[in-house]
Amino acid sequence: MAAEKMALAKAINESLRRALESDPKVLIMGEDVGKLGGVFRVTDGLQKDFGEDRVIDTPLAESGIVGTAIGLALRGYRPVVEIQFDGFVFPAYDQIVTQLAKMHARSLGKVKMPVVIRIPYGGGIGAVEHHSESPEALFAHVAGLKVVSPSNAADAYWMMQQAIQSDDPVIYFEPKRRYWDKAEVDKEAIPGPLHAARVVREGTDLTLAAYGPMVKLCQEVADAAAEEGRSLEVVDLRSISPVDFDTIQASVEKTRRLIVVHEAPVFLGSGAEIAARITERCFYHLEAPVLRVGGYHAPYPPARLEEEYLPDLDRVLDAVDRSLAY
Amino acid sequence: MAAEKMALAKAINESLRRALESDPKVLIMGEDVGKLGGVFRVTDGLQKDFGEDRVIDTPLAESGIVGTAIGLALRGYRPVVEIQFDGFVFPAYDQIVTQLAKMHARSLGKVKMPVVIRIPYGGGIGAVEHHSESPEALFAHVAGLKVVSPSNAADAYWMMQQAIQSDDPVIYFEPKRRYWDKAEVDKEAIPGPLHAARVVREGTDLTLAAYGPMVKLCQEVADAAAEEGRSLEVVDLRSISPVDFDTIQASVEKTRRLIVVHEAPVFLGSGAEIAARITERCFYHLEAPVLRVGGYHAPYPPARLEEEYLPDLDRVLDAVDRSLAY
Amino acid sequence: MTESTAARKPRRSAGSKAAGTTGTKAAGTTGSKAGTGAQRTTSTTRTAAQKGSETELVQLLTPEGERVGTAKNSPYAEYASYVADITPDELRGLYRDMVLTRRFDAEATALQRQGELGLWASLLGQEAAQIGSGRATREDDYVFPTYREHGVAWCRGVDPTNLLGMFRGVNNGGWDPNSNNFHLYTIVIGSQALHATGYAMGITKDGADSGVIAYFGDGASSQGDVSEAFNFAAVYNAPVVFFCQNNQWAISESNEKQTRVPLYQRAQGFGFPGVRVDGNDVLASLAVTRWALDRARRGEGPALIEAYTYRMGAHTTSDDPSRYRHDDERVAWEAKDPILRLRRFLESAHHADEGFFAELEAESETLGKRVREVVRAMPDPDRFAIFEHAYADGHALVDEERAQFAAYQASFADAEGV
Amino acid sequence: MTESTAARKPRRSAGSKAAGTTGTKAAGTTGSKAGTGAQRTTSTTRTAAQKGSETELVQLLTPEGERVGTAKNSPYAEYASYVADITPDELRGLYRDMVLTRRFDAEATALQRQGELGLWASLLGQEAAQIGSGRATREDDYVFPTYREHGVAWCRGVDPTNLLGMFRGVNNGGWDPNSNNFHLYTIVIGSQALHATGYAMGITKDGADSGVIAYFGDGASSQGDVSEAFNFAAVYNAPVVFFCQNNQWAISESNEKQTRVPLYQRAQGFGFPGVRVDGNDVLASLAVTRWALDRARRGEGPALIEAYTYRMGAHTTSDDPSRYRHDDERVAWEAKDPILRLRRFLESAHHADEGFFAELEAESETLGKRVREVVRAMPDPDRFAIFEHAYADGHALVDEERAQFAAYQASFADAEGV
Ligand SMILES: Cc1ncc(C[n+]2csc(CCOP(=O)(O)OP(=O)(O)O)c2C)c(N)n1
Ligand SMILES: Cc1ncc(C[n+]2csc(CCOP(=O)(O)OP(=O)(O)O)c2C)c(N)n1
Ligand SMILES: [Mg+2]
Ligand SMILES: [Mg+2]
Repeated sequence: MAAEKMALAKAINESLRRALESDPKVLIMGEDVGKLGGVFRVTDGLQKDFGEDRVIDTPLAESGIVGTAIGLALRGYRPVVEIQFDGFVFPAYDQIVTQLAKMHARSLGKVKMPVVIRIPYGGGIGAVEHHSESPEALFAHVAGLKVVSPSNAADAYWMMQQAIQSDDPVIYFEPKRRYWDKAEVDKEAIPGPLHAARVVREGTDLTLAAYGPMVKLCQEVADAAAEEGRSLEVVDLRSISPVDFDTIQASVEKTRRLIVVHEAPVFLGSGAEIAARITERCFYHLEAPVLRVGGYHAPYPPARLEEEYLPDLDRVLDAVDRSLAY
Repeated sequence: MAAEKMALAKAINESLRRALESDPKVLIMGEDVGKLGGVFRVTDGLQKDFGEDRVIDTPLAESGIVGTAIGLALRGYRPVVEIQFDGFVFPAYDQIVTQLAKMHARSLGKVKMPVVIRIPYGGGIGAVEHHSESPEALFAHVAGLKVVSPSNAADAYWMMQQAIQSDDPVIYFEPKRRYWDKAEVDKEAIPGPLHAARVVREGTDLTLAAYGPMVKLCQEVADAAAEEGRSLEVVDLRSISPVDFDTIQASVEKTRRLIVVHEAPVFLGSGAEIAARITERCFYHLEAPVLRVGGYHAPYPPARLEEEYLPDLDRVLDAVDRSLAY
Repeated sequence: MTESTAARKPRRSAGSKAAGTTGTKAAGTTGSKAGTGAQRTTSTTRTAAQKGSETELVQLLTPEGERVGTAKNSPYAEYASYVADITPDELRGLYRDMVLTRRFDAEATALQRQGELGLWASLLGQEAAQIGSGRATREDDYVFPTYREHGVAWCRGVDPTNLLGMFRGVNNGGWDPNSNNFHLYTIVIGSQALHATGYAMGITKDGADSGVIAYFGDGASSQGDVSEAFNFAAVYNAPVVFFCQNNQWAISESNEKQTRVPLYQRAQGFGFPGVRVDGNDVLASLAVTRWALDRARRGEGPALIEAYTYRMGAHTTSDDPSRYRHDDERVAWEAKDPILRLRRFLESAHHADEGFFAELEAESETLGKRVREVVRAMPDPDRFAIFEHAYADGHALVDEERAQFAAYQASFADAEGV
Repeated sequence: MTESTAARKPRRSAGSKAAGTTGTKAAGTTGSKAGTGAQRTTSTTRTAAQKGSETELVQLLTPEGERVGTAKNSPYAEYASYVADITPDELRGLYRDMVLTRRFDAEATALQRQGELGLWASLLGQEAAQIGSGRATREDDYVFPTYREHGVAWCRGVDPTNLLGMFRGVNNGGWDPNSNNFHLYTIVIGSQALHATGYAMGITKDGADSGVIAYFGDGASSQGDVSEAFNFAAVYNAPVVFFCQNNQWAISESNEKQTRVPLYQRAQGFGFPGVRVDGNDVLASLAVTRWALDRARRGEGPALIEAYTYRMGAHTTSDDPSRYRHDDERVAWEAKDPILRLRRFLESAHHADEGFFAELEAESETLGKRVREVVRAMPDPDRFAIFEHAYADGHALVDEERAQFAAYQASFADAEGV
């Protein structure tokens, strides 16, 4: 077995390294991705080994980064773009939504857009404004994009490989508060499809669905609930667009109850779509409405309040109680 | 009675005129809003009467327009910004999401942001790419913004008055394919709250909820269904953030069935949130899952296909059949 | 021309109107030099922007059809050298390109009137800027157009009828960009400037020696994306030529609403040269673009060309220019017509005879006829095309919705008993 | 300094390295003049960008503490005139401002180390640029900072402890911008340049004669928003001064990654003057900013000031500059320290005695102590603050969620039997 224990950030780093090694068309672009290795060191050492032509420190202009990445993709490159923090993707939003997402359809399939946009996202690290947001729904609503988020190092490694190999643009949300969490990564394992959800814990009483940073929380919730004699199933969605509804549906048909957990605001967050669609699919199975635990409809608060804002063990357990009370 | 029959575009024009007349701090800004009166003539004649200092043709830069509008608001002005078409709001998205929406909270309430952003939106006019989109969910998910869309001339008039008077930023989506639809506008009526939904047709068998351009369609659907002996209630949401869930809930508790109709893609469209929340609120009342009729998860198609893409009478009636079949 | 009060009027009337000629230059090293005064700078640059006087233009063919600028001591000699040995045959070729492009354009406008197209964006008046620059490109160069570059498309060998699909509403521009190295039309103003820059960065990485040309309008120059493209191109020394057709109008807004100084000057602040060329002069447009592409291919980085021209018609067929501009402006520009001046030259230099013109007239007719026929025969797309190319590798939600759509369609077939 | 290979290397080695001195200027009217050649232009501008030589700076006080540039024939005489009659008292005031600002900054850094702040963005080394420009503002002027303008805040009379809230994580910058006409810190790079421009447009509309100053960094200059702000300011002739502190670094990226030419030149392409000033020279910074604000207030429109300075410390307390720059660079800049040079001048001119310096030292200590105490006593915000200011006029969803939140909180109280 080639498995090796490593932190999530390191797993992405190694995955990028592998891509740079195996395909000369792969490029890394972004602010401070070179000598600094990115503010989270995800690109650490890559410029040193692959040169400034392939690991490119760009001007401080996100629209420019994504716009030139589109041009490079048109020329046959496969750029992997880093956005430094979630809150700084918006200057690039126009290029992502009106150009990157639509180019393939606009050209009737003649042009491919193999661009990966890496976005460290989410809260829990005590940062200042714009450094803790979860804007994934704003991308998932947009056709032409694929949106994924790994929850652990092994997925981080493999999903990055798959994202880079995809001929569609992939928005790759990195759970920044889990960057330092370690897990076994088997670099020779043959991974399942990029967009498949995975049942990470089996249970019979209720299903918790989450992705990225909230998967770990949901596992902790399941542990806590088990102590109270409740058997929770945890589904790691892994992909936010598309969502693997079949896997959720199978789980809900068994447990008859579903709670979706994400850091993003509940209102029009991914949980809304999951609730709506699973309710359609499982109308006669559900014993309680699909509940959602997430951020509030307010700007992400200052760091000293983020624990109040973010879903935590108690809030999810509270939702579990409410669901089971139906 | 001061009621007067006028087209929806004209009603907005008159409402803007009234605002310019009554408050010297109100400004109109945008591309071609001056002599041309905007590509839809919504600002027709305003520059002539109020001058170039108050009705401002701006450089072709949406981020610049919204960014300077923010600065003008900080100086005490109340800018009403026109984005020429739905698909061109994205260059301004960063300013809207990271600045306009958050400034009030960031300043702990010290700074108000009375900025209205007018966006002609939606399809059905046979236009080229980027001219027919419905991006409202991308704004409704963002805290700090209010999002509204009138369905008729009277609402268009009054909701614009209220939007301009609001100390919060309001994204005002104008149903462009209804610009030429006429209705009575009573300029002396005292309107209800900006965010209240309205039951525009009473019924007992099923509720249709819609806003903007789809309200008229839903009324036609109700007519057609009535011929088949089905009594549909139609709710005009008017506001997309916040949504008036109380009014929808009251309707659904009566009809026990709900279909949400919008042009925007169904996946993570406003209907997702309405479905999720109404299911929570009315879990024991619903006899069928909340259904949604909207656009597909694909880039808005070329004009010759838009009739296939957009909700129409048949598609909504089909959903009515499906709902009633539960 | 319309003038923006807001832009013109100093908040205090005194002092800021003194004349001067060194305006922007004074700011060249450390701002306007002490003593020469800031006030001068302001009013000067303003004046320059408003005049855009002929003398600033690179011109090689006058409106009267006279070849100029060829003298060794001409300020434009370097550009002129790029067309010094142009042959009569090539000149006739340029003329033919312009005439056929104009004819195609007129046909498209007519087809819109007849309801065959939903919209048309005419290039009338901009033929020289487009044919001159388009003919300067090499086969391995890559072109990023906006939505009005029908003449450039012609030069790249794109079948003109391919351009009509998006205006008819059957696709969003579905030609293969790589067949002719002519990218799709881009409607979101300014976006393509960054794509062009990225593409050019890729050329550099490949060690290739082709160039890229990005088209955009005077209005587009205001977009942040265009400035970012200028900066990326400069920083990476990318082989990209920015070709701004300043046709004086962005829909209803004249130049003064977009910029305080002539647009070609924008380049300088990013560290590469900018040139204003007479965009109604096909020779000058050809020469300056060859110069710019040549230096780009040699690894000397980007350049900005401002082709000073005029949108003779409406912005698009949906537009009504009488609401914002006077007809005499158009009339004045008609005297500088790009086709007429080359014809005058061809005739006076005896480079073309009656037979040539007659033959071209016939060719024009044939082209018009073909365009009409092709457009009228253009089928509506299959309804499933909605889902067809949303993704390259597939997407479960699209599959699900396509299946629902198919079932829904089938329900009609059932109902109709098919 | 780190150099970008991508930016430097021409794709073909030949031809593009010839020397020259007229670079950008050649492009001034219609691109580089024919004959003088494009190759020259390229390599020249490049060289200028890399050198950023001292001679281009407006300097009125040398690192050795000598007052210069006051001679009538000095190229900087006009700027110098703005500080010609500065009094010893005022000079001591500037010195005091810089010393106290630095002390405050050091205290904040220490507080971060002690865990009292989550983060700190130090202004170490940039005191002269900030105090000089800040002291040039009038009470009715308006300041739009980025996140590092602690010295400017000081000049505006903002209580320095107010700046610490966002770095401690108790708010997002909750001072009242209108109390001192000092806007909130803005983290999204470049955004505030547009706000400043809009605000300045409003001043014009009001017929007022105050000015606006917008701060941003060298990195920020690359953002499209900053270019759009330049253009709007020029088109509307808005009374805004763009003050770019070029501290040589944008986190780990040196100037060459951002721009091909010195940043002050950017202004010219938009039609207003740009000046590079020695940002470690408080007198020159004061003079040039006074000049720029003065002309703005007179209705002469925007100006760009590039204050050439150095970020002596890390980007923020989270940063580790040893990963990307050599220590000798910082050492070299230490010789140009802004505080030291004014002290030298004050001493040699006998404008300040030991007593002054001793008193200031004591004042510094008191300030440090007060800052420490205030920060440590800063309470965490009430948890309901999450919902407090999301909207000015209320929002039903916020009300609903606040109520749910309250009920949820109350459930603990119940559980705990409170
Ligand atoms: C981002 C964006 N905003 C607005 C528009 C609407 N629009 C289409 S063309 C146009 C004017 C463009 O003017 P210019 O760049 O001078 O090009 P021209 O049409 O004159 O060739 C505008 C405002 C758009 N297409 N994209
Ligand atoms: C839009 C955006 N992108 C990225 C960042 C992350 N970031 C914070 S500071 C910084 C560098 C800024 O450099 P500069 O403008 O030179 O200012 P300085 O920090 O040197 O004062 C970056 C990239 C940000 N805050 N905003
Ligand atoms: Mg134009
Ligand atoms: Mg910097």
